[in-house]
Amino acid sequence: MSTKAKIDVHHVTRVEGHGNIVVDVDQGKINKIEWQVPEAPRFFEAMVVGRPYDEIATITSRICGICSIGHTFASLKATEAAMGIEIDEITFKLRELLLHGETLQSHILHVCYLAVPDLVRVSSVVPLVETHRDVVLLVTKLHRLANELCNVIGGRTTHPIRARIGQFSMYPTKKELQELKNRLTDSVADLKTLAGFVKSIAGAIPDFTRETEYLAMTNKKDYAFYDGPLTTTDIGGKTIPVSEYKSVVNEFVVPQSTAKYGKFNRESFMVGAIARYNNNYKQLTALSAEVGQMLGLNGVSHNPFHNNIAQVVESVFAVERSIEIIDWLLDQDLVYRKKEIKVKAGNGASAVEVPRGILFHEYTYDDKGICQAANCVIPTNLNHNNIQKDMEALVPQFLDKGEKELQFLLEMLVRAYDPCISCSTHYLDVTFKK
Amino acid sequence: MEILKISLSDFLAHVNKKIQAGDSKQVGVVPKGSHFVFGELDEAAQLCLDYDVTILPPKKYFQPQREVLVKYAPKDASSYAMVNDCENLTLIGVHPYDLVAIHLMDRAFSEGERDENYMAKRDCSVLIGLYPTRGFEHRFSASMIDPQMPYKVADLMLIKLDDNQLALEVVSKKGKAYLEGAAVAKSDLSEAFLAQARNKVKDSQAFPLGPDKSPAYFKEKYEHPVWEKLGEKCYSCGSCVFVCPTCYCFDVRDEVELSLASGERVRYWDGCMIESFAICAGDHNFRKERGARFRHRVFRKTVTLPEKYQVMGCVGCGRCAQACTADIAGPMKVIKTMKEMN
Amino acid sequence: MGNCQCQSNTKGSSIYLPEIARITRKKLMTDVDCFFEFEMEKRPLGHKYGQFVEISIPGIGEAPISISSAPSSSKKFEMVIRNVGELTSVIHGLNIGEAIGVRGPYGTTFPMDDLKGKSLLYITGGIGLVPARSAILHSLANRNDYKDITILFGCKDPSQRIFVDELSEWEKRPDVNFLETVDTAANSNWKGNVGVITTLMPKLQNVNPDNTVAIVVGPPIMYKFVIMSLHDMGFTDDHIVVSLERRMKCGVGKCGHCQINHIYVCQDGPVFYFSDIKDLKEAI
Amino acid sequence: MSAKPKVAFFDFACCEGCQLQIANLEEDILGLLGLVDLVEFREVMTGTAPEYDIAFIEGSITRKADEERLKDIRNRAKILVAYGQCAVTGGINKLKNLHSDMMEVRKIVYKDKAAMEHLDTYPTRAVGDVVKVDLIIPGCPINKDEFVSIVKQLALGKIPRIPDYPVCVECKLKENVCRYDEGEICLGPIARAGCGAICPSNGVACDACRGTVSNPNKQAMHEVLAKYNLTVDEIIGKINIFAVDPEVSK
Ligand SMILES: Cc1cc2nc3c(=O)[nH]c(=O)nc-3n(C[C@H](O)[C@H](O)[C@H](O)COP(=O)(O)OP(=O)(O)OC[C@H]3O[C@@H](n4cnc5c(N)ncnc54)[C@H](O)[C@@H]3O)c2cc1C
Ligand code: SF4
Ligand code: SF4
Ligand code: SF4
Repeated sequence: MSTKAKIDVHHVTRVEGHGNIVVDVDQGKINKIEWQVPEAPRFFEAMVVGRPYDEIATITSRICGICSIGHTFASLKATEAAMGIEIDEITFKLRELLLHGETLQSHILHVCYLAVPDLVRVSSVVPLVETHRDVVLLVTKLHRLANELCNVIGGRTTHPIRARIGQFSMYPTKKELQELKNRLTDSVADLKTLAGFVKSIAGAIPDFTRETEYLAMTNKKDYAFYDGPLTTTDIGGKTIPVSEYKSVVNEFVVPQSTAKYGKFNRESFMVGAIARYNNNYKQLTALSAEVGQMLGLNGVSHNPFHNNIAQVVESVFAVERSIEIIDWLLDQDLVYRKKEIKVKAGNGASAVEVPRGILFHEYTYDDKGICQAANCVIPTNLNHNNIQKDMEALVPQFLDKGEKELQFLLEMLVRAYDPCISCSTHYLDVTFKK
Repeated sequence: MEILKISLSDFLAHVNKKIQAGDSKQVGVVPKGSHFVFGELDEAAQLCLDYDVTILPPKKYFQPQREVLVKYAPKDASSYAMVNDCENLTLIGVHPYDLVAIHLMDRAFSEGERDENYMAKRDCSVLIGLYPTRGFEHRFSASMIDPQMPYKVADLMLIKLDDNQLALEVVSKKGKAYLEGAAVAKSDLSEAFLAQARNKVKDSQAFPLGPDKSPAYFKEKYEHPVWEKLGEKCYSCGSCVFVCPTCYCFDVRDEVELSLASGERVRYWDGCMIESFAICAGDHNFRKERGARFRHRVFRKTVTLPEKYQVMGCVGCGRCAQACTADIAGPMKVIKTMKEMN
Repeated sequence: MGNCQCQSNTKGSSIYLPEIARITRKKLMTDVDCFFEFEMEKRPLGHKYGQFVEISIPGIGEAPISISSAPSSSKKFEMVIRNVGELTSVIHGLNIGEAIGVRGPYGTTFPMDDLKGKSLLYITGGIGLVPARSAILHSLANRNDYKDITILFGCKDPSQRIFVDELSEWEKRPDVNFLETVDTAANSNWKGNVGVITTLMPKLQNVNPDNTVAIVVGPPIMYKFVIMSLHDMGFTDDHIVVSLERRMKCGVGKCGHCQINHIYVCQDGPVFYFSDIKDLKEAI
Repeated sequence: MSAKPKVAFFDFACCEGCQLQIANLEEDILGLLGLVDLVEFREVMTGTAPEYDIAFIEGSITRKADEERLKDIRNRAKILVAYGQCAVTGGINKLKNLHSDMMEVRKIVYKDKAAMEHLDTYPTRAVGDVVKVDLIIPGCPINKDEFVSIVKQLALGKIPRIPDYPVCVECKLKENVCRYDEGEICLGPIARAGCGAICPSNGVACDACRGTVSNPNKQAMHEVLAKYNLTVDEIIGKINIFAVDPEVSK
């Protein structure tokens, strides 16, 4: 039995942004287990101070390219909350639709390009082009569809153009929507094939559980992504308004680490697909729930590696909901009229569920609409504490597998969280201990 | 020339028949936001016969923005093969100034070395003209075009009589053929009545010089400070040349497929207002100054083309004046500024 | 687009379709200039002195290049290509037997027929010698058609000299007055003249400007100074012939790139009597 | 370049939206993999290489340690391409530099913890401010078609050129209604094209996310913006979201 492990993974691969893993176990004694984030901080909250309200979303969208749609909506919603701006139903539905596009795009990318190679035990998606060409082509087809959804609704796949304060700058045509709907409808079969493929390799998912608190948005109508108050698996169906987000996320700095951590009712919590699933799985559509069951998800799961499975489930959900929304939009009069925005002083906070979990923006404006203060809380940040705690639980449990396997499992764990470390508004730097 | 009448609804019904027949693409004026463009019609109801001006002129159908001239296998010169894509096309609602511009383009592309890529597209087009029913603040075409010249290229001319009635001038055989099966009736309208109907809208401004006087007048102004004065404000953004119905300069670029197995030599729109347009080897730019480029463009309209074709190179559509964000491009603005400076 | 019953009767042809020529000889003349002999695949090129062709490589692009050989009925023709960019660098890398595309010949010619009985003064700078050579070779081959022949050639430094064998041949010929200079001769064993090309002009004796025509070809900056000197020597503008260079995309008077006022260099030029273009501010 | 060029991707401070554009090429990635030999790309693969024919750099430089890493990449790369506006001009990250004092910036985000040593940051620098750059691909994010076209040209041995004319060119080709006609202020007349005028084509004014053309008519732009009653500060603010030529913002 192995009692020794010295792991130092400098810049974990196949994650967005930079993260390091340091483990030092000697004679079965754990000297150090550390998840570090050396990403360069970018100081977005400082960048937006002093800038006019209509530039803020353009800037904060650049916090993260992968979640740029979610950041844009969080930003627009916070500004709208600060100025008391209401959006109409078409805008609401278009935003939901666009967010589903991002969820699908990001989940497909993450599950297939970044996580599946772990389950197949290869270094990247590139060798899969040879060995699993059909699957790769299927994945690129789904990914392309998701991107085209974002393109048709948002005007661009990344950093959406049409999403503006209080409105969209342009509507899709009904022809485009119809075309999109047809392709989404066709893609359901592809998603099923993909789920079948994931099932065939799901045996490689590590058997590891650690109970923790799961934080997500929720609402009565739907499996929540765009709107709703907060809830967690520890507060028994109660909800907390978004305006009180600070009392939930409780960002704090810990001496042994570098990123701001979050905790609520326990020493850590988790956000993301599995957190949404654990809180809201009863609201899934029939097909997405069925895919979950097929892949071994039956209600609350405490296995962080199941996050990838929840992503597959949410991909199916995103497609089904998108079709419904498009049906609704096709019945509307989609003639575009520009709306005037009335600038007001105020403070507003917002939340949106982005692929990696719940995201918060908060701004304060003066009466000219100049931003006075900003706060952005990024889901990957919220998860760091939980990654650390998972690692602390995982290392002793799998130590006997040997250093190499342990390192592989730890990297795989990080990737299962789909951390988007470039969303680095709040990262502290690491001093490398070696 | 045969003159017919048709009700607007019968005309649209006829266009619908053409759309359904599918043997010729039906293109007409359609709204785009607060403006208008030429676009393919899915149904005749989209057609707008009451517009001020389109953002781009109809030249985009005969000299497309991107047009493949030659295809090949990269680096294998024996693989060169010509490409000449054209399709049957009907353009509905072309104003007289745009027809004159097409006439000018026809001459430029057919005289000297005949450009079949352009001419084939023209040969398979049917042009249905339309006398304007709406004024446009920047238009001054009445002073720029000979009223007979549109008939050199039009196949049919539409005159809107009222909200429901159109008069139809049958100019060519192609025009006659287009009307086959349409619910037309012989016209009982007097020429005086028609003349009035044709000229319902008047321009609010007039260019003072015709093709006979303009070249000499402007050549004398070659050194005039107006070029530098207006040029100073120019962004070199090329909007004025791209929207101009008589600008046809182009660039040619080689493009290859991602596999590098096949490629195309492609013609793109280009324009003399763009800074790099006259750059030569050694990075020598023969029209480096904004003012020089500005003058070159105006001279093309007022000197070069009139000398070559005895037709003004500007048809007075006013598009450039509208497109120019610096508010300098319109030929009327040049004349006015020159006068103010004297 | 299969449904076009286009009326166009000449649709089967295209002025943009290149013909094929193959490299039959190739020799590097300087670090950037390479001499090429090409052979047309199907027909003689049939060019005249001073004309150019659009040469091309599929996937890279097209560029106008002067024909350097004298007119002939053979399928062969010569060029010198300077490696300045995309196309020219790729052509430099081609081997004997490889093919390029050719369109042309295009453009106006040196008026060698009209100049019969006159004296000729060639003033050439750098690869300006290349197009001028087609006329020089013609006038030397038909030496009796012309009176005095003077050739001036200047380039940046001795390493930039092209057609060196021919230069020394001309130098030796008793019936040709050949003068040569380099702008700078540092780090070389150059024994000849040093200075820009206009420094050669005062050395010309017995040039009768009334019966001599100057043929001037060189880089853009050369023209201004050479023409000033020619004026000083008493040349009138209708006794000066120049060849201009512009960016060209089509070579057939459509694309607009080479246009100077009403003149298209590709069709109205590249060869002009200076009297025809002296009022065009952007010409020189 | 006869054999397949060895290509690597690196990122510094950025949102990684540009490399996402590469992921978004979908099937075309397979085509690109036929043209080049991908040897290093941390986000998609495990693996490194000692040297590269082409190194694509995304993101801007904000710390000494990153500067060293970049210099090391430069030493090992034949051609270094700065892609994405963060790399080309510093992009959005340069907004930070508008604050005169970096400690100020740190305080806004980290409050009382701002002085902690590992929060060190220096004014954002573009890749070209630190090492020699052979080619830029501007844009926030990059235009993936332009990216593919540039890789193709490099593979063919061509010298890729990016457009040096204003966005209005492409905007007119798209036949858009000009934002000025809608009473909005658009930076299209000085912004560098290559995006296909994507913002005006979606009903939004251009923010000059690809920087400006090399010879923008600043004076004319200022006159036009002043006509819209913008103060000099507002004009500067408007023009420099994406860290364009600071001269233009004067
Ligand atoms: C009538 C005529 C005769 C000629 N005869 C000869 C001859 O005999 N021999 C000869 O060697 N050359 C000759 N030339 C010149 C030759 O055509 C040019 O050098 C041609 O540009 C070479 O093409 P290329 O693709 O290699 O260069 P390119 O890649 O086109 O580059 C050429 C130059 O243009 C610049 N450039 C290109 N595109 C742009 C752009 N978009 N923006 C800014 N700058 C740009 C480059 O920096 C470079 O300086 C002649 C030209 C003419 C008009
Ligand atoms: S539209 Fe106006 S600013 Fe643009 S190039 Fe023409 S004259 Fe210059
Ligand atoms: S110059 Fe202006 S007004 Fe004249 S035809 Fe061209 S775009 Fe129309
Ligand atoms: S919208 Fe902007 S980019 Fe387009 S033409 Fe107008 S100013 Fe230029």
